[in-house]
Order: sequence, then structure tokens, then C-alpha cells
Amino acid sequence: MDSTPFPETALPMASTYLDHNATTPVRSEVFDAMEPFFRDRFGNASSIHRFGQDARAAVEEARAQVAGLVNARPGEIYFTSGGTESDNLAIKGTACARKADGRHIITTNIEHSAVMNSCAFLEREGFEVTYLLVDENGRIDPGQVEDALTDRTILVSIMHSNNEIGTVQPVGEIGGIVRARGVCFHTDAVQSAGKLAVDVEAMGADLLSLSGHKIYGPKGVGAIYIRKGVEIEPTAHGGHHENDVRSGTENTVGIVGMGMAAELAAEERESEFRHLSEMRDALEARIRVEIEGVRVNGHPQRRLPGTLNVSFPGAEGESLIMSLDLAGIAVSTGSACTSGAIEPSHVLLALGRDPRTALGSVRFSFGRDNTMGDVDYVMSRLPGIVSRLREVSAASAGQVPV
Amino acid sequence: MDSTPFPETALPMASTYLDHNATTPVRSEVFDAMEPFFRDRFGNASSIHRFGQDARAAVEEARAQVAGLVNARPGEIYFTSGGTESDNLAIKGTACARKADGRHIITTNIEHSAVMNSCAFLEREGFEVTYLLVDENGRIDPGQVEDALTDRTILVSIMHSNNEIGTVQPVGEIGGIVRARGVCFHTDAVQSAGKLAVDVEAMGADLLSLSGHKIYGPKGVGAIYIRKGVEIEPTAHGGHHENDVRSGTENTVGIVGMGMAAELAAEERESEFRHLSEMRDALEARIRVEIEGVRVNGHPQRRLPGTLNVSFPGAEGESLIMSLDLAGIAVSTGSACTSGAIEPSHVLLALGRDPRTALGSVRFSFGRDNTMGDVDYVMSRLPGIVSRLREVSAASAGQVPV
Amino acid sequence: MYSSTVMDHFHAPRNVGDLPDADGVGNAGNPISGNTIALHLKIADGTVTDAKFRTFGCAASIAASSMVTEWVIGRTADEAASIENDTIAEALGGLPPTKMHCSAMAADGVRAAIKDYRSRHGTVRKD
Amino acid sequence: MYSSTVMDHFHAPRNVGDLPDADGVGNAGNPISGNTIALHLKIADGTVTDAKFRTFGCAASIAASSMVTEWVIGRTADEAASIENDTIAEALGGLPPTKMHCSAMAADGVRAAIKDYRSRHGTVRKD
Ligand SMILES: Cc1ncc(COP(=O)(O)O)c(C=O)c1O
Ligand SMILES: Cc1ncc(COP(=O)(O)O)c(C=O)c1O
Repeated sequence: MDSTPFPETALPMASTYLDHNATTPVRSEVFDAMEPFFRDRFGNASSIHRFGQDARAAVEEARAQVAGLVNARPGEIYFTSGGTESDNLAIKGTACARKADGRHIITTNIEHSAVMNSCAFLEREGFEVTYLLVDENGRIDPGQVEDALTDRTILVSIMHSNNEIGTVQPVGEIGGIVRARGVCFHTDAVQSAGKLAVDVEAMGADLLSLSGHKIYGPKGVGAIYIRKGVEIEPTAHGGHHENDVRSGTENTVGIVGMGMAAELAAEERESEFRHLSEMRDALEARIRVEIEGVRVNGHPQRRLPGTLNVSFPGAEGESLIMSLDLAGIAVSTGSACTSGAIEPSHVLLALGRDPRTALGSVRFSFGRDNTMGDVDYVMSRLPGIVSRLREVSAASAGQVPV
Repeated sequence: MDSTPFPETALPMASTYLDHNATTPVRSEVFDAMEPFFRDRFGNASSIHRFGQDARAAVEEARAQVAGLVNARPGEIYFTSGGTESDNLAIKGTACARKADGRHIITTNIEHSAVMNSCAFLEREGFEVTYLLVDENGRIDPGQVEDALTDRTILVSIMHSNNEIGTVQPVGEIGGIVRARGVCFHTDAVQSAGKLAVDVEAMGADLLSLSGHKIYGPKGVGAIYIRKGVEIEPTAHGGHHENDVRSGTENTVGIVGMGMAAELAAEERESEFRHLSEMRDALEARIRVEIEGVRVNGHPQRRLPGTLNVSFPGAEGESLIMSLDLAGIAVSTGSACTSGAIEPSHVLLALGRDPRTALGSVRFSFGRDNTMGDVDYVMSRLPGIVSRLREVSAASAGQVPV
Repeated sequence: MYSSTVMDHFHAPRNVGDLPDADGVGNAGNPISGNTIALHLKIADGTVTDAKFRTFGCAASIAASSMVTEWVIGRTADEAASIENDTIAEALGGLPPTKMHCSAMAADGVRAAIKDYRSRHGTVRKD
Repeated sequence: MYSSTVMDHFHAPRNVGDLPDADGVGNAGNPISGNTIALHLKIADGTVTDAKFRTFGCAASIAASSMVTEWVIGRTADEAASIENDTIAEALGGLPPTKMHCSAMAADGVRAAIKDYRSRHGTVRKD
């Protein structure tokens, strides 16, 4: 028996990529926009000579493009290294800047780990965090927020749409309640951009996080909207870049790519919504009919268009993903798992799923290059895979080993 | 009179770029290595399907390449968004993790703003920072470090080589003293990589910062070396990426580019050292002969090979840079200035220059594509520009207006 | 991530099923929130003659379960009872560090099945 | 960063120099650690007839100094004394916010030179 690593690094010939909530490829318009900035227009945007001024102009153009995506002014957009940094900056930056006003933060029990672990860090540093509990569809009721606010609350952070189950929160109502109390409102719109309308005014957001690689832009770049007048302490101190909110030599290539991706995302949002919904709905309908005992996770209507999270009790998630991968279908269990250890998703547990059902769940997330043919291909393989794994675990026969 | 923005964003036909300490273009081998990862090999390195595993393999290869540059083990290299983040993580991460052991930090008065402002932030948070004073060549004596260490010292951060004047510190000796006391030693080697030997063992470094865009890699990616066993609190919390030291979806493109850049930097370091030294020495010699009253800043020998910082009393730095820029020569005043406000460089003031002399200083920094022809071209324009500006300020006639 | 041996056993697991007339049954794993194995052994004259498993779990757990059935058939009950945690991982061409618990679960299943066999046949040893 | 007017005045500044027989000399700026201007004016019958400057400073300072000499020639001392800080910035086609202090310095130079002229000619006003 040999131990050659498997799978090989070469990708299979035909692949059906249904993991767009994890990351998206850079679309060609974006790549074309970025390309000149690697070698010809490579200046440091902070330099005064024309290489620098040229880069500066490109960065400012991208800022306007991103501002356009979320209905902000360009001066309220700051570039970061990604959604994770934007979330950290929003939460820890507010906590640090406003700790004299109080040390209480409100969030939910289904946030992305970037928000969750920023809050957990602050708890270790002496802050108090209230984790609002979502209902069985993953929704927060604005009244819950109202009830949780105290005189010491300095920040409410509630994501716009969830990366695992796609549930969309009523952030407009929540933002109104929070800002009326003079409390800062942050929302993570990383998954919403390009799929749903994201409007900082309609949302009443003071802070909003975005990421490049979820909207067919590059990885390693993100943005944060900071409403004019809202103060946060930077998490990266240095040469006063990005109006002293985020230091570090500007990643011109990434920023230009994010700008172009944002512009296209805004332009194509509505047609994209229809395209993604159609494929997702078709897959959902067929899975419900062709596979027994499934359970769809997330809100039936208020949900991201391309996201479908399904539990297949009796089949384990990683096994499902590996089996689908061998069939050339790329999906995930929800959040990309970095530790390798198997743990039930905190989001699915929050919906009330039991741990074993949570473990047997798969997220399908569609993207712009997918077609109805991909739905057909998935349905040509998925039922067989589920029943084979149920056979291995015997759960289909009601004989779940204990 | 119109107010069309000037200079136009188009770059002039012929340009002599002598600002490599600010940033470098991405070299073609690096671009070629990165290109597949935008669209074909675009997976999220944390995904278990083969798109993810393919990206993971590429990230791990890059980690080994960067480890090779600094004589570390791959497991001791963590990718960040750049030199600024690496410096922030080293300093604030150590401060946060070790604050129970003491709240005293030692650094110098010529550090990069990323280190300086991270320390200033910690001072606001109740830490005590000792800023060691460099001598007139910008050097720290290891004895100064020894004298400044106390029982409460948790971190010493001293840069390997200075970005403005090029002076190289005796970090090997310093590291020995610091680590013998059980204190953590960080060095910023952002400017050294590819020009000087950078060896974490020889330096006795526990933490070391690197940046991609200074070594012909992309902007927006950097790395930090963390010696095995040294604990730091992450500054970016989230999905436990990078072994839980730095969360955020891995910037595969940037990481692959940084890896390739690091490998080439290591390979070519010695020939590059000779090439850069030769051009710098030639420019320095000609400036001393052909322009009156100049002063060269930095250590005459212990200095980065391609860096030349010169004061031209009576001529102001931004005017010099703008004039040189109009002649197609790109240089800077030292650190890229982001605020636009004119302030004398803290590094030149630290050497004992008076503020007006500091204001009249220019940094020439050579790179791999420069030739002796560039030295000749600079010397065909620089003397005339200096004397014209001295004429405008009348300083050449001893009539500096007061 | 996984060796080709793991992928082979995951994709085409050997000895899936139950033995209605098993001489020893071993359950292991975490039935509430993790992977589980049910291992059935036939044992004749102190030697394992057949083995079947049912496993709920990740690819590594299924592969380890499959591998452990191949490993155990033909061994004496004593040999089987003294299985080491990493025996299975090695037979699989190695496992990622975060997946070592999967081979441990398979080994636990073997030990539990032998214990069950001995208790049924009155040959429990002090251990 | 700069308008083409700024670049023009920076690259080819008008009226660089001194007027040994100036009627008013104005110094402004920060001689220790910043930009400085020395503005020399010739004034006949209450009207500025000539102006020269020497400036140590950035491109915007030099351009503002050059522009202010053009602006001031032909104006009465009263007009010159009431120069507004942003007059020069506007004439230059605008300046970046961080460079507004450069046009302010040039205006300060004008006011100082007029004050010097008036003090020499006994026409100082309360201001
Ligand atoms: C909802 C949400 N927030 C934040 C992030 C983090 O963004 P990034 O991957 O750019 O760090 C992600 C994606 O991973 C996400 O889905
Ligand atoms: C010495 C030094 N440290 C840190 C940095 C910051 O690195 P980055 O530009 O990647 O943020 C730089 C360059 O700007 C530098 O020269």
C-alpha cells in the first residue's frame, strides 16, 4: 500500500463548483482591470511622484466603485485585507474607541467566526457580550435587540445574511432601533454583496463589512464602511494610510480588483438574483422529492438566492463532501473548516438541530457560471451517494449504531 | 487658468525609478506563478474538496519558500496582509499575550511607523515604552539594550535595516542579549530581505516581519516568523486560519507570489547586493563631487546596498522630488508620506539633523532593473535642480529667509 | 489531505454490514455528537473469522473501520485485544493529525468487541 | 495631486529674487522646521509696482509665492493688506487640503510686507 497524497493537486477535467459562499473565481473583467498594476502601474499610492499618483488615482476610483455598491460616500469606505479584518476592525475598533462609554456588546449566535471570535476575545478582555438566539429559521426578531440594549451597550453586530444557511436578517428595523439609542450598529454584509440590495442608509448601518473574494474579486482584500463621524480605533497602526483607519501600503492590485468587482456586482445584482434563485429552487425541489428524510436549513423565503443548506440524517457531512468531490462536485459543510476537526456547525445547532443531524449537512452555493445542467448533474450523483453512506452507517435502516 | 489635475495618470515614456524601498514592481516569474490562482486554481485553502486542497498545497509550498529565505521551519511562518500587519501582530500580539508578565517594551527612535505607532498605541493602553536613541549614523549599541532591560520588559523590537537611511543594526548581538534574559525579540526585516542575509537563528529573533512588495512580490501580503513556542495573541480573530495566529481566508494569489519572490530573493541576494552597491556607491561619489554642501545620511558601511539618503540644505524635499519627477526620476523623502503634510523625518531628526536640513533630504533606492545609465541620467538633472531650488530659496547665497 | 489508501477504503469500504450471529459486538465513538462505529466479529477457536462494520463518520472514520475489519480477520482474540491506536493509521498510509481519533475509534471498536466476546464466553481478563 | 497651474508656477516661478530697495519686506512661515517666504515689495503712490520672493518650501509653497507676486503687482496697499487666505489657492486652481497652509503663508507674507511698508512710512493702522 502506498501513501501517495490523494487527491492529486491537478484538478479533475470536469468540475461542478457549488461552493461560491466559500470563495469565487476572479472574473475576467476584474483580472483585466488588475493586470496593469502588477508591473507597469506598480507605484506606492502614498508616493508623491507620478508612479504614486497614478496608483492613488486608481485606489480612489475603486473607493468610489465600492461606495456605489452600498450607497455610501467614497470617503466612508476603507480598504482592508478581507472580510475577517473588516469584522475585527468594526468590533474591536469600536470596543477600544468607546470602552469609556460602556463595555456591553450585542450580537447573535449565528455570526461568522470573525465576529464571534472577536467578541470572544473582548469577553476575555472584560467586555460583556449578549448572544441573541435565532429562531428555527435563523432569524432574529428586532424586539430581541430592543430588549437586550442597556445603557452600557456600545455596539450591536448582526450579520445581514448568513454564510451557512443564507438567512437574511431584518437589519433595517434593527438598525433603526439601535441607532435611535445612540448605539453603533455593525452588519456583516460579506455574503449579501452582489446578491441582495445592500444600502447603508436603508440598513441604518454605522459599520458594514465587505470582502472581495465573495464577489468575483481577489482574495486578500476587503472593505469596511464607516459612517462619517463614527470613531473607531485602528487595529493596524502605522503610516496613517486609509485616513488613519487602516495602515499598511495600499494593495493597489487587490483594491482595483475589488472596485471593479463591486461595480459589476451592483450592475448585475438583479439578474444574478433571478439566475441563482432559479437554480437553487430547482435543486431544492428535486432533493426534497428524490431523497428521503432530508431537512432544509434556513428561512424558506428570507434567504440568499444561491444558498441551499440540507441535512441528510444518517450520512456524515465530510463523507458526503468527499464523495461528491470524487464525482467532481465541490460543496462544503457550511463554514470552511480550518482545523480539520469535525464539529457540528454552531449555526445549525443554533437552529435547534441535534448534533448528528448538524454533522450530516451540506451547503450548496451557486454562482454566476453555474447552469441548470449543474443541477441535473448533482441529482445524477447525490441520491446514490447519500444512500451509500446511509448504508455504511446503517442509519437508513434505523440501525444507527450507538 | 485651468485646474486640470496634473500630473496626468499616464506615466511618462521614459522613467527612472529609484524608489524601490517604497515598493517594487512584481517580477515576471512571480506574476507567472500567481496567474493560475486567479481563475483556475481559485479554491479556498480551507475547503476540503480538491479546489481547496489544491490551494492548500500551493500555500504550504509558499510557506516553505519563505521559511527558506530566513532559515526558519515552514511551521514558523505565518502569512499576513503585509509588513505593517506583521509589525502590529508582533508587538501588540506579544503585549496582549504577555501583559501579565510585565508591561515594558524597548524599541528605538528610528523604527518604521508600523512599529512606532503600535508602541504609541500600547502606551495609551498603559504600557511603558523605552525608545533607545541611535547615534549620528543611526546605530544602536547592544549595551544600550542591555541597560534598558528590566524585570518587567516583555519585548524588544529593533529593526534590522532602516527604510529611510539604510542603517543596519547589530541584531545578532542584540538578540543574544535579549533572549538570554527570557525576553521576546522582534526585528523588522522588511527592507533587508533579498538584500542582506536574514537568518532567524543568527539574529536570535523570536519574531521577524517581512513584506511581499519590497521583494518584487505583490502588495497586500506579508509574513511573520514566530519561533516555535513563542505565544502571541492574534490581532485578527476568526476562522482559525494560519494555525490560529491570523484568521481570514488565505490570499492564495498573494501568498504564492510572496513565496516565489522569497525564493528568488534568497537565490539572487549576493549578486543583487553587488549590483545595488555598485550603483549606489557611484551615485554617492558623484553627488559628493558635483553638488556642494551635501550630507549623506546613514552609516557609511553598515547600510543597505541600494539605499542613499542625502540632505541638500537650502532645497526642500518635496520640491526636489516634484522637480525630479518632472524629469522622469522617481525618488522619495524617506517614508512615503500619506498625510501630505510636510514634517521633518523622525529618522533624520534622530540622527541629529536640524529640521530644515531634514526637510531637504532625498532617498534614492535602487533596484534590480536599474543600471549605471540611471546614475548618469540622475546626475544630468540633479545638480541643476538643486541649484535652481537653492536659488529660489536663496539659501545658496546664505540668505535663507527667516 | 488523505493518502490513496484512505481514499480507496473510503470509496470502496470492505466488510460493511452486520453479523446477526456475531460472537462479539463493539460500539465506540460519540453517539451524541461525533463519529460512531459498530463492529461485529465472528470468532472461532480464539481466532477472528469474520468482521463487519457500520460507521457514521468522516472519510477517515469509514476508511479506518474498513481497514480494521481487514486487519482483524485471521488474528487471535489476544492479538486483536492488544491492537495499538496507530496500527490502523499506519496501515492506512498515515492520517492527518486531526484525524488520528478516527483510527483510535476503530481500535476502540476492536477492543470493545473482544471484551464483549470474552464476557459472553466467560473469559474476561483483568485489564 | 496639484493643478496644472500649481505645476506651472512651481516649475517656472515668476519674480524670484530680492529687491534691494524694497519699500516693504514680509517674512512668514516657520523658520525652524517648515516653509518660509521672504517677500519684497516696491510701492509707489500706494500701489505695488514690483514684487520678488524667496521661498524655502514644497511645490505648493513655491507656486503660491510666485502666484502672490503676480497677484499683488498693480494692487493698492489697502487691497493687498486685505488679501484673503484662499485667494491664492483659488488663483492656483485649488490646493489639496493639506496644502492650504502654503497659500496662507504667501498671504501672510503680503500682509507682513504691507505692514512693514506702513510702519516705515508712518501709516500704520490699527488692525
Ligand atoms: C459572513 C462572512 N463574514 C466574514 C467572512 C470573512 O471574509 P474573508 O474570507 O474575506 O476573511 C466570510 C467569509 O469567509 C463570511 O462568509
Ligand atoms: C522597515 C519597514 N517596515 C514595515 C513596512 C510596512 O510594510 P507594508 O508596506 O507591507 O505594510 C515597511 C514599508 O512600508 C518598511 O520599510
